Amino acid sequence: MKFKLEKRDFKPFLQSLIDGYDLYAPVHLAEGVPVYRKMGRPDEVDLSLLNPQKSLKEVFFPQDEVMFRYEKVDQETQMVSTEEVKRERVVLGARPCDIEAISIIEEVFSGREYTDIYFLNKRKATTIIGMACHQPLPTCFCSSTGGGPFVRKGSDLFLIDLGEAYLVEILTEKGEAFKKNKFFKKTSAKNLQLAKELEEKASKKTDSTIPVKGIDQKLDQWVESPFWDRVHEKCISCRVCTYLCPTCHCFDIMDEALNEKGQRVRNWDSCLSEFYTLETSGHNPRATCRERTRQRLMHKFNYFPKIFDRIACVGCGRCILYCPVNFDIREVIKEINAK
Amino acid sequence: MKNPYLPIPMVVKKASIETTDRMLRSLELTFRKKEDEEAFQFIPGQFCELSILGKGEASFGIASSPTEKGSLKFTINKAGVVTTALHQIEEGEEIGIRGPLGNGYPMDLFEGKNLLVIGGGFAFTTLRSLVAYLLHPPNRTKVKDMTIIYGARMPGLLLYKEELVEWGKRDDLQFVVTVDQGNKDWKGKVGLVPNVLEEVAPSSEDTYAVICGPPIMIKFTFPKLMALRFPNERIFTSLERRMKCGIGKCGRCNIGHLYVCKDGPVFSYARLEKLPKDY
Amino acid sequence: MIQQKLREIAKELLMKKEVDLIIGFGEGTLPLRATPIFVRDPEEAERIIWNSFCENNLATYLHKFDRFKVGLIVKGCDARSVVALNLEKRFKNNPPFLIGVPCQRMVDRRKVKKAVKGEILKALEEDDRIIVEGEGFRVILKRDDFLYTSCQVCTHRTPVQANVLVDQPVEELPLVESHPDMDQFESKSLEERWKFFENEASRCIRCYACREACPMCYCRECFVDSSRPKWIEKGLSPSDLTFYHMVRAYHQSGRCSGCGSCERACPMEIRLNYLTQKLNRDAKELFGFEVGINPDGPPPLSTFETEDKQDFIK
Amino acid sequence: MMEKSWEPKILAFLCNWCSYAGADLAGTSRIQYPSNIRVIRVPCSGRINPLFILKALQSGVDGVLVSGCHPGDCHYLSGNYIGRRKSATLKCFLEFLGIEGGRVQFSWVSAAEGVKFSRVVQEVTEEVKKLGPLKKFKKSSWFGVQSSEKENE
Repeated sequence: MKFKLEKRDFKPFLQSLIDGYDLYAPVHLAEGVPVYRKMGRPDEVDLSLLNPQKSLKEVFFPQDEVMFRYEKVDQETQMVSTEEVKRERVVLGARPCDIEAISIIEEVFSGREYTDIYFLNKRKATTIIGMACHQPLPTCFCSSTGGGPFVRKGSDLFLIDLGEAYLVEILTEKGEAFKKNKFFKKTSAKNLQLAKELEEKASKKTDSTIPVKGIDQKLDQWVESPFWDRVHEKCISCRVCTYLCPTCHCFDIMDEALNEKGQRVRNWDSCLSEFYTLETSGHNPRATCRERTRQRLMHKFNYFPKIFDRIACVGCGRCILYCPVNFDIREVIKEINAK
Repeated sequence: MKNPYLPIPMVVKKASIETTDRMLRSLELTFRKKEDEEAFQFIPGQFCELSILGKGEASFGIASSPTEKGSLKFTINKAGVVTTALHQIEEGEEIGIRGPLGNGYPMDLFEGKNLLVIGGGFAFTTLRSLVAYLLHPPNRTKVKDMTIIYGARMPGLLLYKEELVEWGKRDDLQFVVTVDQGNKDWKGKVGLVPNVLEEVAPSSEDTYAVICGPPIMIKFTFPKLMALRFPNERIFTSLERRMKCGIGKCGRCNIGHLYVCKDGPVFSYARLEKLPKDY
Repeated sequence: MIQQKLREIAKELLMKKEVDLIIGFGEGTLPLRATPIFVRDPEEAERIIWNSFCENNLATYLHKFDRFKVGLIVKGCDARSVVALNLEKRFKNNPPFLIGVPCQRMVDRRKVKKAVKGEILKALEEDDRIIVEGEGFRVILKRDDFLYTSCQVCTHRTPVQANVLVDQPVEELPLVESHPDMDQFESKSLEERWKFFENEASRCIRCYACREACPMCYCRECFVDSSRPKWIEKGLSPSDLTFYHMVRAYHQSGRCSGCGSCERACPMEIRLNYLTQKLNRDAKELFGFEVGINPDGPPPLSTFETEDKQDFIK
Repeated sequence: MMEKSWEPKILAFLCNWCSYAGADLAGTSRIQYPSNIRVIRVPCSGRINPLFILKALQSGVDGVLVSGCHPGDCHYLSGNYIGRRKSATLKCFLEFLGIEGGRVQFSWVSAAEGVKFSRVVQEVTEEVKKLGPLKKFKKSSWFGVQSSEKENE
């Protein structure tokens, strides 16, 4: 089912979303620093932005998330869990790569034995309005990892920017709920043709030559390779790549206490941090940057595929773009493939 | 859907210092709610996350046996923030607990076989659970010959001393306690675990070995087991790693594609052999 | 020219085995970027480059490679960091061999990106111009208009200390007299100043790139990682974010070379330089100390004069 | 907004050898001083890591006083001189960031100066009182707020 959403109707359309849902959309925190935020007003939303610095995972798996609050009264402790999602949510303007990444995180958090209810509740309560990516960056390689700038998978609705209007595609049952939105108008064959052209153009732009295929099996033989002795050299052990990565999902659980009250919080954590695996005894199974860099790459391209049969990288290019020292994961993949 | 991150309340029934250096303390916990007690079914080798609200959570192997109904026992080495708090907590106070987590010892494999248990230092906790479980009257017949070797650095550092005496008196198992360094009151064996193993030399035929202890002990005991012709598939150990969630989500305890919390903590050496040496 | 000389020197040092490895810059994988490289083989010295995008302070790698004899390619600011580290006795065993480059100042890639509409696919440097190209555009920019602010105020572009200089010292004059961010900031009211700081810090994602990029942040355990005592929570509450940035900056008191690496590393574009610039200015005004200029004597906060200012003490 | 009954909380780091004894003397001599201060005894004013001061402010105090021996009198010869440099830079830095310098105070009080100790505490309390409660980066004002729940405004 396809509709047209005029750009002049865009603000009122957003308002209609805000009225009915918690709306998450990209906004500028500062010039050149877009992120997803819960929107109070429609005028801040800007869909012309680049893919936000912090990925979509933040909406489902916030960087700091209260798991429960507690209060001690006499000898007993009362706990209030915060897993409940009170209002249905809509994410607007997410790119295909980020949406794909959510399904990767979902693999882990849905689990067979244990379910991460905090993530899953949010995922269930959220309708994703994806958006076609017209201008993939030179760092984008989603086409290499099985995605593409116009891939609809995971989106409930999908927007394509046609210039004067958006083409709206309704793709799932969840998306059906929106078909009566009064700002969705009938679309024309011309628009559909235009969308098709845009799709072809964009698809050519992303790099589909990164040899990701078969890398998981190749890496089986690489655990003790001297390759790891050199590849980590330039890494300064910051966490930019892991925090900005849409698929990285490691976290830490901490208690924050204030007198008799407190909360248990989970915060993003990173395998590149020395303290991530440091045991209280002082022993650290991943003691140097070499093992930690290996862990990051092996997890994405070998450990994760072993369990879930897909790599944990969607080719969004954030880790390349924002790395302080220009560590380029594409180069690493190529190097592995070449050997 | 159940929230796997929410601890259930338990109460400290009994707390006691185990060792003369006062670094190891055992806590016996009882369930606050009947339904929690009924839902809590475990096998030896599994662990729990204990939490002191405001301080955090840490993982500990269950030291009591499933046959000891009504309570759970943990032995805690004082090292970090949570363990220090667990050393300070008093009887009657509340503790949060999540579990049982992970996989226990493969009891089905052990069934009808001989069992060799080797423990060192305070890693003896889950082995105690295993031994106590098998020594529980109807369970003793589950395995054939039992040999237990337990070592500590000094006599004062041995855990569960009263029980050790009891076990020593039994004639349905071979039980050897050893210390690296004796003192004037120590009448038992003096010697390092690997050497004692060599001396005791249990047959590997139809026998499973379970070994838990400090890395240095494992390092030297392992070759002795090899010499006794124990195949890797029949040697089991329980690994320790820094853990947070305990359910295979938070990511830090992986060795290769396996998570110590979810896929372990009990592993056979045959399995460990195939993994990166990240431990 | 500089590039050629760097390669020659690197090659010679490696051939004579005077150093185990050279840390310098190689071709980046993105336009407007260079990337740190680690050269061990004399033949590989050909990979070393020099241009206006060599923005990292390579002195930060000296901690990671402290068991090696390192030949380090340094700009003025990087050399000052090495001097400051030396004052803190960081190089007892393996003092680095400094290959100094009189610095032409570095180009702020974000400023360039923001000045150009469309995605930059290629960037070239020609004399005093930066030429950027993308789909359907080619723009020529004046290099000096796009320098990092930390470079604009730099007065020691030629390394004060180096085992070898690859070129003649450059004329030492700042492009702008004082730090523009700081002046603008200081003219504001107390409340406005706090608001600005809090707003900048609010974008922080606790990736600690600012800390890791900085050669002076080498504590074995940073206060943010310490669990006993736990100084700070790990979340994103404004309280913790401001606390982190206050303490991180303050730890640089009398130690910061002003290289600007912290700000360059930040993926969220948080303004960080003005904080350490302020501390540097204070160190100069209060104790007459300039970081990285004087190769002997203790750092200013590890020493004292009986005549130090004390009118603020009751 | 501000409650009338509001009284500032002030944390005082007193050096073991002079200021703590000075406070003691004030006590034994029955010299009154405001009860707003909470004392932490430290070996030397040079021991004060500015992190302590910032942490105290974050944790909920409205002002911090660091007091040590007079110049030349330090039990460890130069601790107070070193402390003086740290104090000077910290005070400038806080002002620069936008936190009133009056919230962080320093004094020299010897073991014989019970009267001075009382005066210093009075002055500091008055000054902090004028500044009102510190809200800027107090942890408790943010406690229980989840960043992801905040709306973009």
